[in-house]
Amino acid sequence: MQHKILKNLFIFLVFFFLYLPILVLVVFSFNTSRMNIVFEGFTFDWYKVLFENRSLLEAFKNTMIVSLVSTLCSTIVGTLSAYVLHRYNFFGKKLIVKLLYIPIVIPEIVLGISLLSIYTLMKLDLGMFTLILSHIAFSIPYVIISVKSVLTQLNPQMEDAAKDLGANAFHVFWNVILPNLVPGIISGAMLAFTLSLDDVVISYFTAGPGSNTLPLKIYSMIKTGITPDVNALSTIILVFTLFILILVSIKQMRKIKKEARV
Amino acid sequence: MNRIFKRLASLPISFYCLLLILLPLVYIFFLSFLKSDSYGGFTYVFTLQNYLKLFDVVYLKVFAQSFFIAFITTVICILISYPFCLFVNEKSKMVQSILMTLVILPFLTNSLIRTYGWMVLLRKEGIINTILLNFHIIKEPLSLMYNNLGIIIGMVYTLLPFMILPLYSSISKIDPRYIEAAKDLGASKLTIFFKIIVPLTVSGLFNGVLMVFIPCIGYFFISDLLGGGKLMLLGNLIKNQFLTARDWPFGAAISIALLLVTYLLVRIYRKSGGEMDDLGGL
Amino acid sequence: MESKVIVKLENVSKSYGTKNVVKNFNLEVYEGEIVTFLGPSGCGKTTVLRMISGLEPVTSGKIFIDGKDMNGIEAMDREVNTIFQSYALFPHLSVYDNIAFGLKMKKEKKGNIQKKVKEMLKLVNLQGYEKRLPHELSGGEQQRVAIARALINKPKVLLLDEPLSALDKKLKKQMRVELKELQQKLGITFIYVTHDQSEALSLSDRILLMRNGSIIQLATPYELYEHPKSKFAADFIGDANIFTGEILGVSKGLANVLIDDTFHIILKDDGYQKGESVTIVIRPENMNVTTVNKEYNLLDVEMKNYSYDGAYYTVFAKSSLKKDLKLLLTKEKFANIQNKKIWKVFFDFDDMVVIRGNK
Amino acid sequence: MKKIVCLLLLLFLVTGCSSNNENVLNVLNWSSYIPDEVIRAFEEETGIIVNYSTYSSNEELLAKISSAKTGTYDLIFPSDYMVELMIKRDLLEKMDTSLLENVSNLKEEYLGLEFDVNNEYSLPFLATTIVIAVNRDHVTDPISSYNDLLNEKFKNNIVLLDDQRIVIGMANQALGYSMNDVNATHLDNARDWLLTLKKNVKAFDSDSPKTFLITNEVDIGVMWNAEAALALQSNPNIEIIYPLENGALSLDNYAIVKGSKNTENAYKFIDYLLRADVMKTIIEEYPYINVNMETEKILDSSYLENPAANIPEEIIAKNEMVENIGSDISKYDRLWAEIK
Repeated sequence: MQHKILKNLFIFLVFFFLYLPILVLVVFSFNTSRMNIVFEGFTFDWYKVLFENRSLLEAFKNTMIVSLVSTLCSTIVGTLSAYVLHRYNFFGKKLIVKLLYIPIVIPEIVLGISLLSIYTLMKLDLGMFTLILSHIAFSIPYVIISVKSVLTQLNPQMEDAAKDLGANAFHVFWNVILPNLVPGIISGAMLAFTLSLDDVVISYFTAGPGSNTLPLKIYSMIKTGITPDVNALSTIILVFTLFILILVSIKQMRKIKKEARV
Repeated sequence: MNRIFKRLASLPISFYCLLLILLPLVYIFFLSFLKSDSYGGFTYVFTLQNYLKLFDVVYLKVFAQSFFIAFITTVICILISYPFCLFVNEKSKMVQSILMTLVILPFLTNSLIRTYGWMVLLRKEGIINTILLNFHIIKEPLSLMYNNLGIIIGMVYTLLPFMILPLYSSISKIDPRYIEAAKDLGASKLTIFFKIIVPLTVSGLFNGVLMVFIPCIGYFFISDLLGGGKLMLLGNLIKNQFLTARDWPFGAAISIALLLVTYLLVRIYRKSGGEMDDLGGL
Repeated sequence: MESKVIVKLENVSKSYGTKNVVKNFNLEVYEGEIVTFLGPSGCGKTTVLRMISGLEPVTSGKIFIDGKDMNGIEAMDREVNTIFQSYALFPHLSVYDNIAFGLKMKKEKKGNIQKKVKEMLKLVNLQGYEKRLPHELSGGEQQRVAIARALINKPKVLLLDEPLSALDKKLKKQMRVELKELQQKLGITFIYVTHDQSEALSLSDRILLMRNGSIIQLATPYELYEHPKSKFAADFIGDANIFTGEILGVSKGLANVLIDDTFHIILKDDGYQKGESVTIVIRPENMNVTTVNKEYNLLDVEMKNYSYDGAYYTVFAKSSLKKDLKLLLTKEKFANIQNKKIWKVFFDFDDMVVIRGNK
Repeated sequence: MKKIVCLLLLLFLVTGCSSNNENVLNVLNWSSYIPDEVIRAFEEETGIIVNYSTYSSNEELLAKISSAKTGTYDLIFPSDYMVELMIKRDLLEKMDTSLLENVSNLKEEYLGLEFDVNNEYSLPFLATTIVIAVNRDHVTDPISSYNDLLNEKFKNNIVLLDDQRIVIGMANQALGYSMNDVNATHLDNARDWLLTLKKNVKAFDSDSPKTFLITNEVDIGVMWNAEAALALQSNPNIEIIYPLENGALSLDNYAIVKGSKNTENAYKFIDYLLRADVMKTIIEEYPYINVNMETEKILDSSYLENPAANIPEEIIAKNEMVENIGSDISKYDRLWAEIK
């Protein structure tokens, strides 16, 4: 019995550790005091300040563009590639399969500087384009792995059946394989999106003028002093993420229930 | 038609691997053998000077500091994650999945913002010190950040889920009958842990080690924000070479050294029976 | 009446690397018949089927369907359709869309498709199931959707790859009947792959017995059962007592075979040479229990154990021979021997199938 | 659903591209240097969209300029020695002062300095000097020079700039050398001096050292005067000390990057910043040393009475400036890595 209490206490402490800084930020985003030490009074002022900060909103817009575009591109390329790598043999496939793990395991900073060097070599303007390209670069492998895990579970005879019924290679992929990959594609895209949304290190090296992203902006805000509007911003981001997560899990619950009924 | 589809469909991935993975790394490798000129560029002269420079005591110290921080962070993550995962694994399936979602949740918010939350907590007049002072637990405020402690707290916090998730996934796969059998045969709890649980979760463990140790070396922003810029880590050193000192060849050489370390860890992970596909999955 | 040859295989071989999976295969399948490829798993029967359907290219040799050389023609353009072992229904498509898939690929008009799907659903008795998804169907229903999905394309030949293996025993027997009825109704040629000999015997017009990528025997079920041409065929199809021995001598139209150095069997002479090896096959139901004293082919046996399946007793008996004997006895015959310790079995000339050689 | 996503993306792309239109100005400036409202007012006045990015050291600026494609940035604000270096490396466009109506507002003494004798490539924007700020609530010991900071009592109680030239220069001056000294033995001494000082250093920070003072994280800071002035504004008990040593003066300058595609807009922006009232807004938000005569006349008392903002002229006169030391910079690099 005592054991159980101790175990639960340990679990609780770990969660306390995980949630403490977030809790602090949320609470103090409503604090009238600038110094964050004692809670002096309730206010929405920091939210107002936040929405008047044009460069922050600009950074938010940039982040959304970069994340959405890079997620879209990496999801398309990743899904197609996962299928191609699963289904076909072609020149260089073995090498490609090995290379794909590199962006996942190498330190982000090395990926960042190597991309920066290559952009300089190719005389590319640092900006939204290079930023999106870099985000695509680190997202694709995650999408591929996620889609691959669903692909390997598909009935391999399904593809034969489609061919047998007169489908060509494109139709096999589009009409038969793709619809069955949807769960893998969604989770891959979600992973790519969150990674892109939160990326600091790679963006730090590959962003240029006019392509400041939210994490970079927050980084410079934190570095230049105490700004309670950062608290307000983090609260908004937190609520937003929670909202999406709850939506997703409700949808999943419904699906599970529906399947259970059948 | 079918051949055309195959060709077309394999193009994007080939281009991607070639242009965004292989080329940058080959170029960095190439750069690392070039001679840097003062302030700025590099000349196309072959030299090993950049690698020799790595063995300068000053830079060896930076390696040592980085690995020390990464090592301590990894050990702490392991010490937290094992009991946590084991205890969570004892709960019902429903509770388990809720708890694991709760582990992931904070990491869907911005990592810098969370780091900032720690700054608010750990400052000299921050929340923790204020509370401890008010309850007269301490007389002088504790130095919780702008030192190694701050860096390690930040690193552990940011990287903990990368240890918990793979470890949990391999612990939850252990057949409980093994543990029952061991108990039946009179094994003590410690024996069960070291002789059964650890060997069965070794690939999950190394997965976690890989995903904690390596990023730890490169996360310059945590040592910048929580370390007060006093401790130079490899990430900061590389960043300086590329963004301030502008000695790209030397920065490239450090990166190659870092890649070697990464490769070594990946080999160990593969030896432990780990699958590449299990890496980096949140 | 000589039927038209619908599928013809000429020296077809298939190898993966250095491994030859199908060796020099020659076969003619006639229009409207059911030919079954029977053999143990890994014998290459599915590979032959996949080569006919075009899902697997041939390594050498030629395949003709309805007289046309299929070389270079892909699966999608061949007028054959397959029913897969796992049915391979598309899980994301409804019953209707599954069945309509082939027609949609051929870009048929919507109205046409609707009409044809309706006909098919009626044919396989699945009216009203249009909107269901495959995972909402039972195994038998899924099977029928798979059949409808293949038949709607009016294939010249329907290829069936172990179509019943996923069903339970009772459903299997029912579907066997349904399949046969369907085939008779439509008159489509079936090429059927199975490793289940009873399925093959009950369904087929002809059975092609395969082993290690080669044809062992191609014959009607009756021929194959009653006159197996090899020890393997005898053993694989139905139960059999098999004895291998050597001809000791031939005289007066009779041949003397020694089995296991102890027991002599007398056969009708068929031009045997002295010293030749022969294999003798006797089906369990042809083993005669006798009380009459004969001069030859009588073996003393002792019951070891038995089982009863409702109609017959299966008896295992010990004798001087190395292998136990297996007998299938009616209740009356079993009653005769039940209490005897030693009794006799008689090997009649007509009940023995003799295979020259010992292979 | 698919269509909605596509539409959204399209919308984003369109809005994203719209900022790529002709009338832009790409400014690369120090962080916390020009208030947001000043830029907004300029945008409203001219219709030019300012893409504003920041850097936190001259070296970072140089790295950004040399690694980015030409034409990426238009207007930058390098310090003195960096101007000289950039001229040498042919990174700057010549400046046509005739296009600037308000150039006459600049104070004489900040023109024609050694790094760009004829102001061919640069014009002064703001100046700044290093001061020591001490929180007298907690520290009573007398402090007048850098050497006083070595006092063991100040353990973990000092914030320094995260700038190798300034910090090593400090050590050089404390030891009686020039802040630009590259003599190997002198630098060894500077290293030892710094290693001693490091015990008292809580953090190196260039971006916002004032925060450390304001939050009582430390009681002593060596920082740019504007940072100290802001700290003083929030805590009147902070004492501003001009170090006994010569100290360091840094002059930040307008400069147009070679290959700039928007030079006309750059001139418009410079001219705008040269206006007396605009500079007043800037300098009151970030109280650096004013280099504009006309602004001087209208400054409020809050600036004039702040000892960290309104620096006495004799102090500025004796200040040393950071000089370009060529390849000897590698010695500084190594020394910097050594003390960190």
